[in-house]
Amino acid sequence: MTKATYSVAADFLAENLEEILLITTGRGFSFVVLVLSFIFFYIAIQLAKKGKAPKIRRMVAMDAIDEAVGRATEEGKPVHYSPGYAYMTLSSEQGPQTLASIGILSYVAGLCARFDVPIIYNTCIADSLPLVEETLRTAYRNEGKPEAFDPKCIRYQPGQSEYVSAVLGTFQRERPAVNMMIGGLYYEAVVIGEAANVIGATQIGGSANIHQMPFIIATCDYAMIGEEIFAGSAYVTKDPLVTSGIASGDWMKMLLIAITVLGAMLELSGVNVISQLLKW
Amino acid sequence: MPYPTDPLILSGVWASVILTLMVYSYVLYKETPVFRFAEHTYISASLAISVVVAYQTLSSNAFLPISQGDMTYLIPIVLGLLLYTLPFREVRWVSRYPLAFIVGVGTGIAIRGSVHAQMVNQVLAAITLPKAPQPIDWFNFLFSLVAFLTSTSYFIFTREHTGVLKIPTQLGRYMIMLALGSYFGNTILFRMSMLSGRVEEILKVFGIIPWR
Amino acid sequence: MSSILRRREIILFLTGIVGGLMIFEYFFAVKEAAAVSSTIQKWAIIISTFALGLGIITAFRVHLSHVKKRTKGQWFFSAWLMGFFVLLTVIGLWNTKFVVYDWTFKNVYVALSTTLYAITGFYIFSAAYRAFRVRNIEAAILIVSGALILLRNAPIGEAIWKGFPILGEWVLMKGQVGGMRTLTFVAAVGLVAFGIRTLLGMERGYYGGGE
Amino acid sequence: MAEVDRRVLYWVMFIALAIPFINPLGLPVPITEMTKAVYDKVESLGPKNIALFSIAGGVSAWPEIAPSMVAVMRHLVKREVKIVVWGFFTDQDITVDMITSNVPELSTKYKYGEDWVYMGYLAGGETAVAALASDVHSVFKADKYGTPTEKLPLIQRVKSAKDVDLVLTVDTGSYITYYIRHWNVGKGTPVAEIGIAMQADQVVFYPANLVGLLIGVRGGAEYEKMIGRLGGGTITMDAINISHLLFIIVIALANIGYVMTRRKK
Repeated sequence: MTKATYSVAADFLAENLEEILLITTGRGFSFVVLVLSFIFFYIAIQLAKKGKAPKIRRMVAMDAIDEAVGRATEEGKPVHYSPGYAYMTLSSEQGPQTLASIGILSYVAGLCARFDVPIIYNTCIADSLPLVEETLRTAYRNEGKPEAFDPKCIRYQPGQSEYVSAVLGTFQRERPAVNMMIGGLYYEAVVIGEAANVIGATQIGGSANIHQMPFIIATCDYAMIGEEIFAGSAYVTKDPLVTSGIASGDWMKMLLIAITVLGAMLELSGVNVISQLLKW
Repeated sequence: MPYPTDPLILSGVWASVILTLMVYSYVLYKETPVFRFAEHTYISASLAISVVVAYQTLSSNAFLPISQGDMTYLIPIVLGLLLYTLPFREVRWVSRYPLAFIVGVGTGIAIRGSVHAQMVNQVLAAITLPKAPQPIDWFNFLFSLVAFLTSTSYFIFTREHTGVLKIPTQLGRYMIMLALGSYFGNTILFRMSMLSGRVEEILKVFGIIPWR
Repeated sequence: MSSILRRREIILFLTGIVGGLMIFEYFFAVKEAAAVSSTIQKWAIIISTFALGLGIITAFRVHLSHVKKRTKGQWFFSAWLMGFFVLLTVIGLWNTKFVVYDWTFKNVYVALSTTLYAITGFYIFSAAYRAFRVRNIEAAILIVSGALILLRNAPIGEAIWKGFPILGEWVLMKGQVGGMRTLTFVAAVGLVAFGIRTLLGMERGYYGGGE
Repeated sequence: MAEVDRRVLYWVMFIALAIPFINPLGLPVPITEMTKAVYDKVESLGPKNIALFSIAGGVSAWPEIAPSMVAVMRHLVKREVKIVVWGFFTDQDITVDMITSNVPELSTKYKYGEDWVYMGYLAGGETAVAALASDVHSVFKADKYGTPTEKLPLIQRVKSAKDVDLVLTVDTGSYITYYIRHWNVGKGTPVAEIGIAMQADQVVFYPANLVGLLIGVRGGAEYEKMIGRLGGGTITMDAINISHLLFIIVIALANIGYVMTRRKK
């Protein structure tokens, strides 16, 4: 093949890639990354099945939950839990954070059931209510106290600011010893966080919403930043299948770090292969 | 503009300012029946408005297509009604079908958007060289690049942050703090203009500053 | 039949299929997939709208019990909440232009939404007071970066010293970019891993582990 | 010193914010590059050009974004640029009313349908923005008031993103990224943003794809100064000055207190 035909063929491929592969222009490499995420996850699970499950470094915020619930037990005060605004539905891109939050809730509710600490759950996400109720009910049943579950501990508010005002009221009226806010938090993070500081509650907060991270760190005693909330339920249940998800995420980070380093070096030497690939 | 005289508008602006002060009494004083009244009135009104908006959403998004003969919209309506099996123990499991559906939609949307915008595009932006660079631009480019790499290393979960990772993760923490401080500062601007908006409204209604 | 439909695998499979379709549509230029995905999203909005009823049941469960038990300091407010809700809903469904509904919408609902949105202004102040203390190097960086942005955003910064806005502009435009990029990036990595577990039916946390 | 009753802080802030409204300080507002870039871009447009004014922010964010919206709209009208308005927030009609009452030229100098047009509300987020980029007419069949698009000469000219000379997206969320992805990267349309302050941190990710950005009420105040017509943004800037100064003072005091209590220990 001469150089000319090669370049004609390459041009043809480049121009018609969308028709040939049907991949939307500009999203090709993203698709590769997604497929790789699946493959990494599969490999990590296979390793876990062979007993080579990766260890996760300690997550201080998750370790703090037991202690916090213990404190509520001693003081005889309730635990307050809420998942944030999260666009008020599971069907938005905030949905996974709400699910992750409910995963952590199931652990917290189990502790509350065991030590007979009342739990208050405030939310404005209507379509998560069935999952929340089921999670709480199951947690109480697993502790052998199904009759102790009171569905009235779930409080629904019809919107974000409504939820903020209700939480403010709840704090002063019922004085929880612990405040946990984990999920798709928005402006409520700083309001709820400071209002909980006023009543001296121990606070554990977490969100993958970058814009709220400074406030979670500022107001909470223990903060889960970014992806830590997705790792939370895996961390407490010590489920090897799920910890492998965290390992595969780590591999993805390392891969993309490597691409960044390589790409930057190539760009600096005038070769733009990587940036072209990323734009594919 | 002059101070409003229309009784409907006048009662409205006074009601909104009084309710505002009732809410701020929580912050400036403490939780009292005054705050409780504002809180419950607000939630009550909002619940009602949510029902009305929900009804309007359903009319235009579901009932209208059905009346035009598009029967596929019966499917989400049936799925939506299945949620109401929740209070009944024997059939409660049925409510998982609509949930499984919306969880699928939310998860799908979240994944697809974030791979592209938050992962691949960020790597691309990190390695994009400055255009028409001055020496200071090269410094900025390298600074951002190093900040990105080191702070990402802080988020490696399966390695303890010792040995080779010790210095990068420490540097990474500093870079994250730089970013969070900047975000904090900008949020303050936003919140202060919101709060000053309310203060201005209060002053206006009380006639302390002219209506405009 | 019901024993099959009750199986968790079937339900989880539905999540996987729906999620998979949303992903497929995004990456592949197939017109039919785009149409199906747009329909599915509309359906999801409709289903979520129905969930509001569950919210109202949940709220009434709490407030009815307060009224029944005559909870001190609360039952009266619960009764007011439910009564006003019924009144306003009936009016709103009948005619949203009716003066009572329209007046409440503007002067109670919109006004209080803005009020609560703005309440952050107070709390962010005390949060800054608490958080911005030089406990260690990290905190020092946070404070310096935040303060430079404050002095950039408010013209008073330039009035104090000409250098503040220049430094603030650098933090905003250059300094913070790398760290912010990382936060964006790692949140997505965690989300994708979690999403994959959800779609493959391996993330059971949110099902409470129950049947 | 280290632990003050929070309510003292809240009262100080509440009163401090009121002072500049009663007794304005009028500190000058220096112009930043991002704002000037937006101004220069609008200044370069004329009666032949079409600007899109996209509203993706609610009434509750008015104190932050309304000054910029009004100032930019006044500038567009002064340059006689044709304006297409649409939005993604359910309460945006109130916002459009606010703009038209502050920019009376829209009803006097401008002819509705030919010089400016309001297409109404659209649901669907990013999907909708992407659809509009390639085909406006398949998304909008009529304007807000039910007039079919065939009878609106201006919207007849706007078939896709390619027919728009500048996108101004008013934004309290992520719409700026949608416009960058689908209008700028996809079709090459210049995009500028009227945003809340926090967006600055994320928008600077895309320096090459953005004309400029009005950062919150500060951006609005700068723009008011540039068009030579002071308004709400400039008034609020005094409150911003006072409150930001308070923040600096309080942080300094807190740290002095902190260092002193540590010494005692």
